[in-house]
Amino acid sequence: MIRFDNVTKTYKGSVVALRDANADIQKGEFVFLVGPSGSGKSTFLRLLLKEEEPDAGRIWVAGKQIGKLSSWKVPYLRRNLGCVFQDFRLLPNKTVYENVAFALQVIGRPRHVIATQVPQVLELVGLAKKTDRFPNELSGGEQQRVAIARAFVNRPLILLADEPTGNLDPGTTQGIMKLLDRINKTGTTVVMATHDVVIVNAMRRRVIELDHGSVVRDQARGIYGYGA
Amino acid sequence: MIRFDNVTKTYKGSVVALRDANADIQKGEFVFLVGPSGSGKSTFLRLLLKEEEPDAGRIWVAGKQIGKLSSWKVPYLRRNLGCVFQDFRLLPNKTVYENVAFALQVIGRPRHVIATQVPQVLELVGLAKKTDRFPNELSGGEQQRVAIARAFVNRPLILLADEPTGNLDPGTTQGIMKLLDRINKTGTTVVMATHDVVIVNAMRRRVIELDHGSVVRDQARGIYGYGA
Amino acid sequence: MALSVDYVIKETSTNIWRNRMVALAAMLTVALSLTFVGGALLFKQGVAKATARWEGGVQLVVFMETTSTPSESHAILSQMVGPNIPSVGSKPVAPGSGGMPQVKSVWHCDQACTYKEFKTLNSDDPTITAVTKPSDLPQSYRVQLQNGNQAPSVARLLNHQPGVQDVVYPSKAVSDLLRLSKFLQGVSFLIAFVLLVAAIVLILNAIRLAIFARRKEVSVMKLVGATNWFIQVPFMLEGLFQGVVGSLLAWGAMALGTSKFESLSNNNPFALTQALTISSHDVFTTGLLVVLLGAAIGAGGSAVAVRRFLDV
Amino acid sequence: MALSVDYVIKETSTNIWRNRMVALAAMLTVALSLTFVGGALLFKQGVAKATARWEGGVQLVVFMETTSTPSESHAILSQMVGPNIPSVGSKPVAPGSGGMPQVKSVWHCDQACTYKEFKTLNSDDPTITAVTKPSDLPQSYRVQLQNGNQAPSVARLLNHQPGVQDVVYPSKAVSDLLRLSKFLQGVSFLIAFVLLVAAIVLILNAIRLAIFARRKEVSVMKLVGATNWFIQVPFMLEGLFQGVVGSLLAWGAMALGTSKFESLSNNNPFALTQALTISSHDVFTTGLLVVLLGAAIGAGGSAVAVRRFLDV
Ligand SMILES: Nc1ncnc2c1ncn2[C@@H]1O[C@H](COP(=O)(O)OP(=O)(O)OP(=O)(O)O)[C@@H](O)[C@H]1O
Ligand SMILES: Nc1ncnc2c1ncn2[C@@H]1O[C@H](COP(=O)(O)OP(=O)(O)OP(=O)(O)O)[C@@H](O)[C@H]1O
Ligand SMILES: [Mg+2]
Ligand SMILES: [Mg+2]
Repeated sequence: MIRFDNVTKTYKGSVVALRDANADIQKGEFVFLVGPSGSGKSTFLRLLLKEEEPDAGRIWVAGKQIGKLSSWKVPYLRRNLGCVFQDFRLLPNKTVYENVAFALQVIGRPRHVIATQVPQVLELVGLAKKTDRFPNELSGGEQQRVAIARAFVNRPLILLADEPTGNLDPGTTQGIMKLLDRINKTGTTVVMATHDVVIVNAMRRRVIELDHGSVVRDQARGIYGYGA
Repeated sequence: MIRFDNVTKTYKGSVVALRDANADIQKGEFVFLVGPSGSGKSTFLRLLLKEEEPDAGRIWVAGKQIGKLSSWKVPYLRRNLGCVFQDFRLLPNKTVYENVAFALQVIGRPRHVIATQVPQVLELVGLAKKTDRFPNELSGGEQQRVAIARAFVNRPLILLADEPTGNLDPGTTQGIMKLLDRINKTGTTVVMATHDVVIVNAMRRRVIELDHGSVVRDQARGIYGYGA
Repeated sequence: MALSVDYVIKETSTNIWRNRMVALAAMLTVALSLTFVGGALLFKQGVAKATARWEGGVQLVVFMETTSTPSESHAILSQMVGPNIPSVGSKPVAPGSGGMPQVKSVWHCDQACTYKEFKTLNSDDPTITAVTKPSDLPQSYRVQLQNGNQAPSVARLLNHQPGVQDVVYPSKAVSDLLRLSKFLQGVSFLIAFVLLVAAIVLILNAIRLAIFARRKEVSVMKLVGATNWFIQVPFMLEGLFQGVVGSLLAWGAMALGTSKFESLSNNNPFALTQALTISSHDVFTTGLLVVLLGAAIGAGGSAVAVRRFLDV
Repeated sequence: MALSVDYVIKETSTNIWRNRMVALAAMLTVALSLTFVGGALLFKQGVAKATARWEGGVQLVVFMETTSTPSESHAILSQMVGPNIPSVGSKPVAPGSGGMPQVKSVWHCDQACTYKEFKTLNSDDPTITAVTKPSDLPQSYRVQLQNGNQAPSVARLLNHQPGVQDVVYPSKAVSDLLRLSKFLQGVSFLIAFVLLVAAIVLILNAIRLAIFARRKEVSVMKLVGATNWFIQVPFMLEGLFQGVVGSLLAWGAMALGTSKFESLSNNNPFALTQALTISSHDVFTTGLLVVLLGAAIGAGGSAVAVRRFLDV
C-alpha cells in the first residue's frame, strides 16, 4: 500500500529531513511513526501527500509510483489519502455537517451522495447529535472527531495522522485512539506520527522509529522507545 | 503576584470559557494548569496578558488590578509577563540571537543593554554556541529554548507557558522542564498549562485543575488527575 | 469534474462582496483607464475622418468637373508639372521643367479612389453612401506644395480653368487640429497606460485578498483532493467580472461623453470641435474593443494573481 | 520610548520594498489623481484670470478716459440708466425711466477697483504692476445687458462720446471659454475623484499587505510589550511616503504640462488656448496645495489601514 525506497529529502538550508529511508506498509496495517522532534515524521507524511518532492528515492502509494505523477493528477492521489492534524484544521464558519460535506463538494460528488454519506460518517465518529454546531462550540476531542470524519468520508485507502492527539488531554486521547482503531478495522491503512508514549505502549502496533531522518527501528507490536 | 477573583469569561457564541474562577498565586510559585481540552486553560493565560477582557470578576497582576488598566498601558503590563507557546512563535528570517534581541529592541532598550543581556540569557538556556543559526536549522527542543530565552531576556516577574512541550518528544520535554525549573528558582513565578501527565506527576508542584471553566481542584504538590 | 454553475456563482460573488472596497476601486480604475483608451481612439478616428483628404501631406486638391474632358484634365496637369509628364497615377510625381515651381508633387485620385474616400468621410451616414455612385463623384489631383502658405495663391491660379470644379486647401482649423490631435492622443494614452497599470494591480490585489481571505478553505480543498481547476475558477471569474464591469462602465462613459461633446460643439461652433464627427457606429465598435480589453485585463490580472498567490 | 530614526527608516523602507508593486501603483495613482486636481485648479485660475472682467455676468465695459471730467462721466451714466439716478456705486443698479432699454444693470468700477483687477490680470508680471499706479488706470462702468447679442450695437452707441476711452465686450472666444471651462472642470474633478478613491484604496492596500507580511513580527512585538506607537509608526510613514512621492510626481507633471501647453498655444494661436495664461507662481502655489493633499491622503489612508488591520 505504501513503500519508501531509499528516500532522501533535504530542505533548502541543507537540512536533511529524511536520509535513505525505507519502509513497506501493507494494506490494513496500523503504524506508529515515532522519533524525537525534527526527526522527519511530518516530512514522511508530507511526501506521501506529494506536498514535498523527495530529492532521491522512490515512493509508491496504492501501487503507483508517485514521483512519476504529473501535477494535475495529485488531487486524485489525495482522494485516496485522508489526513488529520494536531490543529484540526476545521473551517470555523461552517457547521460540523458543512465541514464534512465540504470535502465531498469540492471533489464534485453529487448532492445525493453527500446527503447519505455525511450523516453515516458522523454517526461513526459519534457526532450524529451535533451536526449543526460550529467548531468553537465543541471540545477539542469533538473537533478532532469532525476532522477524522472529514478525512474518512470519502472512504480513503489510507488515513494519515500527524500527532492527532497532541492538543488533547489523556481522556480525550483515548477516545480518539479507539475511533482510529475502529477505522483501521474497516480495512483502512492508518499511519500516525506521535510523541505519546502512553498510547503507543498501550496499543502495541507496528512502530517505525526515525532519528535524524533515518529509520532506526521497525518493529511489529512495538513500544514507544527502548529508553522511555 | 496573580489573583483571580470570581472571574467569568464568555466568548461570543455564548461559550463559557471561565466560570467564577478563583486563584491566588504567590511570587516564586510554580503552578501547573491542567484540565481537559476546552476547559479554559488558555483563556486563563490570555486574560492575564489582557488579550481578552473578563465579563465579570477582577484580576490582579503584580499588585495591579488589570481591569482598570487603560489600553495604552497594556504594553507595560506585558513587559512583566514572559510568554511561551506550543508552536514556539519564532521569526523564521531572524537568527537565534536576533530573535532574542528583537524582544529588547522593540521595547526600546539601548544597544549596550541588548549586547550584554542576550548572550547571558542564551548561555542560561544552553544555546551559547548556536547564536547564528536560523530556527529551521534547530530541533524542536532547541527552538523552544530560544522562545524561553526571548520570554525571559527582559527578566519578567512571571513566565506563562501554554503547553510548551505539546510538540516535543519525551526526552526533549524533560530538558525543557529542567530549564523552566531553573528559571523558577531565580524567583520567577511560572504558570504552565499542560496535558502531560508524566511531567506533572514527576515534578510534584502546585496543580490547579479546570473543568468546563471552573476551578475544580487546587492542590499543592499535586498530580495530573485523580483518575489518570 | 462537476464544477456546478451555482457553486461558481456563489463563490465568486462571496469573494467580491468580501473585498467589495478593493473590487469597487478596481472596477472604477478599469473603467477610467478604458475610458481614456476609448476616448483617445474615438478622437483619433474623428480626426482621421475630418482630415482624411489631407493625409500624406496633401496641401491642395484640384477637383475636376464630372463632365470634364480628358484634354481639360491634361491641360491642368501640364500646368502643374510641365508638358513632359503626360499623366500621373496614384503615386506622387514631382514636376518636370515647365511646371509650377511651388508644387512639390502631384498624384491623381480617380473616381474609384474618390468613392473610397467618400465612404470613409460619410461612414456615419449609410443612406448617402448608398445612393451615391462612383460616377457621381469628381476625380481630382492631390498636390503637395513646397510651402503650405502658398496654398491660397496656387489655388487662385488653378481655379476657374476649364474643367476645374473647385480647388480646396485645409483651413487653419484643420491643420491645427492635426497638430493638436497628435499631442492629445499621446497624453491620453500615457494617462490610460498609468491607469491600466493601476487597474491591473488593483485587480491582482483584489484576487490576492480574496485568496487570502479563503486561505483556510483553499488549504482544506487541496488536502481533500479538489482539482486546481476547481479551486482557481472562482478567483479567475472574479477578476474577469471586475474587468468586464469596469469596461462596460467605460463604454457608458464614452457614449455619454460623445453625446455631450456633440451637443457642446453644436452649441459652441469652435472650428476645432466642429470639424470632428464621431458616429455612433464608431462608439459601438470602440466600445466592443474596450470590453474585450477589459476582459483581457481582468482575466490576465487574475491569472497572474492565482499563479503567484494560490500556489496550486 | 526610544523610537530611533534608523529603526523607523529601515522598517519603512523594508515595507515599501516588499510590496513595491502595490506601492508603485499607489504612488502613480496618487500622482495621476493629483495631476487632475492640480490641472483643474490651474485651468480654473487661468480662466478666471482671462475672464476676471466678465465675472458676475458683465457683458459690456465702458472705460472712461483718465482725463475725463465728472460731468462727462455723469452724462454717460445718464444715457444708460436715465437722468433720475445721479450716481452708482459698486452694486449693480437697474436703469430708471429714460435709460437704455437694452441695459439690465450698471455698476461703477473706480480707479482703486480697476487697479485691483489690473493686478489680478497681470499677477504673472510683477514688473508691470510695480510701475503702474491706480491713477494711471481708467475708471469704468460695468454693464449687464438684457441680451448679450446686443453688446456690439450698444457699444457703438456709447463709443466716441466725450470722455469715453473705449467700450469693450467679451469676444466669442472668451464667452465660449467660460462655458467650456465649467464643463471641463466638472469632468476633471470627476476623474480626479474616482482616481482619489482608487489611490486611497491602493494606499490602504499597500499598508494592509505590509501589515500582513509582518503579522508574525507584529504579534511577537505585541507579546513582548512593544507600544502601539512603536508598532504603528513605520506603517503610517509608509503611507505618508507614498502620498508625498505621488504628489511630487503630480507637481512635476503639472509644471511640465503647463510649459508644454504654453509652447503649444504660442505655436498654434487658437483663440481658446491663447486667452489662458498660467503663471509659474500659480503652478507653485497649486503644487504646494497638491503636496499637502497628497500627504493628507497618504496619512489618512495609512491611519485607516493601521486602525482596521493592525488591531493594536
Ligand atoms: N519547510 C521547511 N523548510 C526547511 N526546513 C524544514 C521545513 N520543514 C521541516 N524542516 C526541517 O526538517 C526537519 C524535519 O522536520 P519534520 O517536521 O519532518 O520533523 P518532525 O519529526 O515532524 O518533528 P516534530 O516532532 O517536531 O513535528 C527539521 O529539522 C525541520 O527543522
Ligand atoms: N476566540 C474564541 N472564540 C470563541 N470561543 C473560543 C475562543 N477561544 C476559545 N474558545 C472556547 O472557549 C473554551 C475554552 O477554550 P480554551 O482555549 O481556554 O481551552 P483550553 O483549556 O486551553 O483547551 P486546550 O487544551 O484544547 O488548549 C472552548 O470551548 C473554546 O472552544
Ligand atoms: Mg511534525
Ligand atoms: Mg489551550
